Amino acid sequence: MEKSKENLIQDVVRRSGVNPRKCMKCGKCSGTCPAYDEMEYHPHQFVYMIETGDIEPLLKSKSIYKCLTCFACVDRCPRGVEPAKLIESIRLSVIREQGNNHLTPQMIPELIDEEMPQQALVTAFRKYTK
Amino acid sequence: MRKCLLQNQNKLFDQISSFASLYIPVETTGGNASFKKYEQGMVMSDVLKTDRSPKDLFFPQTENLMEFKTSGKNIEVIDNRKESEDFVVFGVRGCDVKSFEVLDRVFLVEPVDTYYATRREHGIIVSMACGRPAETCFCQTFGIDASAPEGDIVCYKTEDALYLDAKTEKGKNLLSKLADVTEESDGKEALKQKEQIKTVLAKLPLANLKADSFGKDKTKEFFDAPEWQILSKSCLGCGTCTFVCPTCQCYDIKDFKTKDGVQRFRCWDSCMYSEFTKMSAGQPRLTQLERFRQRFMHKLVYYPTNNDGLFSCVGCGRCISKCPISMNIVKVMKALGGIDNE
Amino acid sequence: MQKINREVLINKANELLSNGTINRVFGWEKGDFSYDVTPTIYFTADQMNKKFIFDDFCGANFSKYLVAETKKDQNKVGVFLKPCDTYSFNQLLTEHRFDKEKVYAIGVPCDGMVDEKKIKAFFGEGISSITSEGDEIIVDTLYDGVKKVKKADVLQERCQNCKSKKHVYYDELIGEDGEVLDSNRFDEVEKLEKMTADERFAFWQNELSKCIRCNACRDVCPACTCEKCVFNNPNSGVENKSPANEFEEKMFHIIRAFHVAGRCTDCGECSRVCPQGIPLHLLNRKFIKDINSFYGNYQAGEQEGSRAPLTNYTKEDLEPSEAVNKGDN
Amino acid sequence: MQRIGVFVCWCGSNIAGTVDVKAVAEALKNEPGVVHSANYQYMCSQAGQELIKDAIKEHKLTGIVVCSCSPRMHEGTFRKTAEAAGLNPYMVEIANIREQCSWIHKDIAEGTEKAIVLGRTAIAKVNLNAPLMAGESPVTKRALVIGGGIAGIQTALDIADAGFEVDIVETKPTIGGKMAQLDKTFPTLDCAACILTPKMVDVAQHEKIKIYSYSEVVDVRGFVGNFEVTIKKRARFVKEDICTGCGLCTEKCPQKKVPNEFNLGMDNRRAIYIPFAQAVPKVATIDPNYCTMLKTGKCGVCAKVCTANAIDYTQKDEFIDQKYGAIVAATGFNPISMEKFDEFAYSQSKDVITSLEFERLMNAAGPTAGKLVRPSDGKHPQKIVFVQCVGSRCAACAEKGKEYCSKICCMYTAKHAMLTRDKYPDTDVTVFYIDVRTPGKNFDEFYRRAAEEYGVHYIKGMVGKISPEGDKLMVRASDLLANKQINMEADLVVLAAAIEPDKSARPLATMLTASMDTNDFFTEAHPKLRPVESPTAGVFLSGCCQGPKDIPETVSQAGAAAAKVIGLLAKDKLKGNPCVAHSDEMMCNGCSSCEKVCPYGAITYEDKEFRGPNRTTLIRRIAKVNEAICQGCGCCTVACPSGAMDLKGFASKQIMAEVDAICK
Amino acid sequence: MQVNEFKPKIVAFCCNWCSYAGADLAGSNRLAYPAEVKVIRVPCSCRVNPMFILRAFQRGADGVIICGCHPGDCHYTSGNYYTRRRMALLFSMLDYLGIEKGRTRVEWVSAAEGAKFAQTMNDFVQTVTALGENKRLEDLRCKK
Repeated sequence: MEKSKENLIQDVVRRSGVNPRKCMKCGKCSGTCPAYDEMEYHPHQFVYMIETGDIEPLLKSKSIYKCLTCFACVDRCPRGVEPAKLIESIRLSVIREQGNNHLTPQMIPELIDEEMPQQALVTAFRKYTK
Repeated sequence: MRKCLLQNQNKLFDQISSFASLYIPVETTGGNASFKKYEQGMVMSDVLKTDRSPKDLFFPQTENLMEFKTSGKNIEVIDNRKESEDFVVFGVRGCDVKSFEVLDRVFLVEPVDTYYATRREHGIIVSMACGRPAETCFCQTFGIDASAPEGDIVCYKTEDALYLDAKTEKGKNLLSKLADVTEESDGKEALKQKEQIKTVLAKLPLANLKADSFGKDKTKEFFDAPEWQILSKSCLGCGTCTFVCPTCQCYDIKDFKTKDGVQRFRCWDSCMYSEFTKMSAGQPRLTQLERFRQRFMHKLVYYPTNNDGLFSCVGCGRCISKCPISMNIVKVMKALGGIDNE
Repeated sequence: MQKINREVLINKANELLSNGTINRVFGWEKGDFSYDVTPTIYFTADQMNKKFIFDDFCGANFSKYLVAETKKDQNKVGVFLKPCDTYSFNQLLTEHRFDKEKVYAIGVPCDGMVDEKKIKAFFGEGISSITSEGDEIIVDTLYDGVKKVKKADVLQERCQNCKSKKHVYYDELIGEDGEVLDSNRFDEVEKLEKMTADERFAFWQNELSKCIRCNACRDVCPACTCEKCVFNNPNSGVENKSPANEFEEKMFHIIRAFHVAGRCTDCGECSRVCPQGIPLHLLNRKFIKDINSFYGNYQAGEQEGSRAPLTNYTKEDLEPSEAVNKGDN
Repeated sequence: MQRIGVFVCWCGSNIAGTVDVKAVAEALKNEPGVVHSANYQYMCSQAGQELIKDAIKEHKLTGIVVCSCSPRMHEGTFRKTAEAAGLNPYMVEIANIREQCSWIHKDIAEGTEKAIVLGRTAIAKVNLNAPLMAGESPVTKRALVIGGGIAGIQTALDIADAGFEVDIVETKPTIGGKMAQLDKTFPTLDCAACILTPKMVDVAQHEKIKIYSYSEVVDVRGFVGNFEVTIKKRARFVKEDICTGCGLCTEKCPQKKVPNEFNLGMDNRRAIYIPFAQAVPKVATIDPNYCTMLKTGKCGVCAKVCTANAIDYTQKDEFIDQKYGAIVAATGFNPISMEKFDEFAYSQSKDVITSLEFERLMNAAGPTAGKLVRPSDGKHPQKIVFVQCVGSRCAACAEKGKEYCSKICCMYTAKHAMLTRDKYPDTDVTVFYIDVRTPGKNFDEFYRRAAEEYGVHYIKGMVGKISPEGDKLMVRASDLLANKQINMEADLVVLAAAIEPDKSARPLATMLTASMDTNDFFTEAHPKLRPVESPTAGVFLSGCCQGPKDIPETVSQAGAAAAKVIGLLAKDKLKGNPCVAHSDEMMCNGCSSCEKVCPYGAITYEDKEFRGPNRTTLIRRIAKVNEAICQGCGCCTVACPSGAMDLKGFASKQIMAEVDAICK
Repeated sequence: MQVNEFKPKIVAFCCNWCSYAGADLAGSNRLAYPAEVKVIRVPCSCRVNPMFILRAFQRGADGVIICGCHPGDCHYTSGNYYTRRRMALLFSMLDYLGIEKGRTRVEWVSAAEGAKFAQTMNDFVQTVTALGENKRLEDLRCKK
């Protein structure tokens, strides 16, 4: 169990290309995040929790779907940590599990409204579905 | 005259090498050959000219002369010359055979160079007529007949056999030891080949090159010739011509510090080098023009002056094919002799 | 397009000589055979008309001659430079070996020089004449009549692996300039690198044992322009005149290659002139290949004034231990 | 042939315990050149040294080998011993048979054998030693200080007080530097001008100090003790010696719209100006970029009003050559540009300012006469946000920020927050920080006072974005401790911009051949033990050009640099290290390889006439080593392809002889 | 008769400021390393000419090691950076010629690293001992 958790973290880190140890805990990522209030765990926490090995709460948290991948945190991080890539990587390790697609075609009709751009749907599928 | 079928050639070599060291020309890389000590199975090359001449076997590029051993503050002198054994050099071309006459006149006159003398005494030369002379050959210019070389034994190679003809006591002696791998022959085939070679020789591009205007006592005529200026212009001052030349005989004596002493050895030197004959006042020939002139004047004038008109060039043509910038004695002779390559 | 032949070059030289731009010009001179072309210097167009040649055997590079020649007087010297010669020329300028103001460089095109040794390897000794026709070389032999061979097959090694047809320096260019080429010049080096150490040792032992220390490689090398070579200098501690043993054979070539490392333009003259046929370019190319892979691509002579890799560094350079282990992966 | 004496030391039992010293002395007797061999308990003792001296005289020794401890320990001792006995000190070689033999080997046979080899090696070297004489060069007793900020001022004053001439070169029209722009100084809160301006006056009045203001160094030649410097004195179109600094011209000049750089462009000055009231030298300067007279030839108001006739529109740049013995770099710093930090809206809103701008806003002599107002509308800000570490500790993008900590921002931000709350208690002040770093005397107390007594809100977390909304600024940040995102309105935002070395430092370093790090800070000769010296002899470092520093640190470093300069200038002659490179001009190709690897710029080239063959003359380019600059590393000797370059004391032949002796 | 155990000859070039001091420190701390190692003091590792290395092999050395300050710590600011380039190229060339790569080494040893110096020398002697006598770059004359 411990072993597999470690492997999972390694996978997440490797896939993202992020080195969480570069973080100096300034919080600029969270200070800049437009989806902050939607999130249970915030960008800096993602980095910190991965660094300390506390990945399970993140896997279970809805926060991984709240990140808009706007990359504001990536752009502004003074240490080049790139939290969004880390969040993306964690999300991928969740939705790549069997039956873990976060968005199914059946869910689409109820989501559609006048305002919703096509592009958003396509992007959402790419992000939330295996 | 003895005959040895080509299929028995290696038997012949094995036989010789059973009682003496044997050196034969062996092909190294495409079209190149050099004399190597025979070992069973080696193939004799037909390449006309070895890269280096057989001079090496009598006057090697480096040769130990003596050693000094030091212990504490004492010095002991050790003469490391060994009693030399007989050796045979097989396949020496006519020009190269002639080169030994040139070297002998330097090394075997007083004071005799005992290192060279010992080797000459023990060395047996089996010469080889030139089946296919090349365009760079000009031995005829110096009166050498490639169809009838000198040597202890003269050899003709035809399509199926070697024909061996002993010319000296040493040669006869050697040939007598090879009776079981050779058979008696009338030598007609050899004679036929000799004639063939003669016709080819007459057709060579340098066949008409004459050395008549050079020779004994011509120093004043050529020393200040204006041609030297332009001829020497491109000379790089390397020693290629010297080191492939069968007649160049200059050497330097040097000391090498060994572990507990000094090894005194000699090594070839070249008059083309800026460091040649460096004396307390430096090298007397200050520019390449002077060094260049020295080499050719020596071959064509100085040596003949001191040696009854004998030129110290044998027309082997090695310098023609080896000079990095393709300057050579033929070009020098033509330029000084007023022959323009239109 | 105008055909660049001997006449065009003579006319150009004549023009420069007569308008006073130069008072002498380095050029090639034909020899007794088809292939024994000699570098020389011409003072008049008349001399050139008689002896000048521009053909497949004009491999000699005049750059090195300029070091001594430009010091002689205040006049300008003309020189014909093939693309690869211009690299040597530039490298010598970089090292302040002569003043470019005293030279007028005429860039001439080159489609590769023929190696007569290769022709002889094909047809043996006894070559009466060699002419070229398109991409074929016609050889008249003494013994086997007229023979033909593809020019590409008898090009000099350095021309088969030509690195550049581009002139990196000239005052005037005759014909059109070419491009820097992608060559396979490191293939042979790579082949050696892939061998085991024992095989490599045997290979070099065999090659270097042929050395007669005639110094042709050094004396023709445009990078070897030292006032006094360490091998001629009794005070250097390595002076010697002949390879007394295997060690000295190796030492000469290692030191020589090291001394030109980062300065060698890979002109290939060393291998061309070696009377013993030692592939000396494989030593120099090893350094060039290493320099490229360790410190980034660098072509000596490409740019006048460039800083040679051995007189330069970065703080992130690889360690010597990494350098020797690089080939192991 | 040398006459060598060998002296084998027992070092009590340190050596004699594992090395048979008598056997060593006996064995070495037979080495070439050795005429005397002895052993003694303590060679370094008075008696041991006497023994050596006596032997030198008695045996007419020309060289000695001491087999003893490391040369790093007693080489100097034995050199002095030899010198006292009339032998050249560089004819001494040490065979290290203690640290590198007796102490690491236990077996006596093994230790003895190795000691003999080491002795033999040293003998082989001494056989090739030649007496060396340290070159001497005179010292020009004048120092140059480049930069007239507090660092330069302090250095200059200290040097001048010791009695040496000092010149200060300052690019601005006045000395004073950044400190002159500051309002108060932490942690004492005394007024910057009050403590700086008296020093500026001291400088102006000091008979040993000459100020070249509005000037720059354009060329440096020479070497330690003997620098030759060209100073370009830019034309200020006012005769410095005549101008009284009355300021009348600066009031009458019709060109009023020139951004005032002293106030960071927050107000305007005239085309003729005196940067500030206490400027030194207090003379006017015409800004040629704005002066109508200089641009169009029509105006001349200043000339008309000047009662002293000091205006000279025809003035030209002047080049002054001066010799110096030592040079101090004190080029200082600048805040980095905020243009690239879009997220903080610096270029979008006038109410986002840098800390240095804030200093000017708070300064009684500043654009607002010390009234803290918003630059946009002149209103008093109710809520002020300070953002720390803007561009500092920024490893992500070298284009944008700096990887290092700028060191001073924590403290000045605390100062600003405190001063604001002190002057305007109704203002709400928030500081966003990553860490608060206060390692200085009374620093942490100061910071705590800001938080505790003055009620400054310190929030751990970085500001992510600032967006102007109406006349307010929306500040979005994270509060890491509360784990929440903050969206707060502010009236004024102050960015603690990172500091970087002045742009003039890089070209200056090139001229001085002084090394720099990747951030363009000057490198010190040793980071711990020689922090105020550049590796280039005779060049010293003062203030922020070496790294971020606060004022007290700058002043102490300035004093330290001055002490080093005084130490140098106090000498009449400099004795060089005789183990320097030397080029054999007969062999030199002039190829410049050596010059390229020389870390000190000690190698130059000259064209020299040589006798060629046959009575010709050849001109060749050859290398010359300046022995006063060369430090003797020997890098050039390997770069030299012809072997023309060699190193005295460590000559190729000597090293090869050592190799031979070891491998025997 | 007893078979003589092979003891390699090792030449160590040490820069005066770091590695030579490191060697001294190893001595002061009595950290043993084989007596086969003999140190030559040079001002800086950049003083070491490839010719010296070949000379050592010629004269009978079985291994040559160059020690200098760590990159960035050179007393002369940049000397060891040049050493690093020169030796990287030289060693690569020696390897290319088939000379055993274990016979040459560059190691950065600071004045504080006495233990590293001893460790390095122990390790190097071990490597060279395993390689045996230097045959590929030997000059038999120097053994007489």
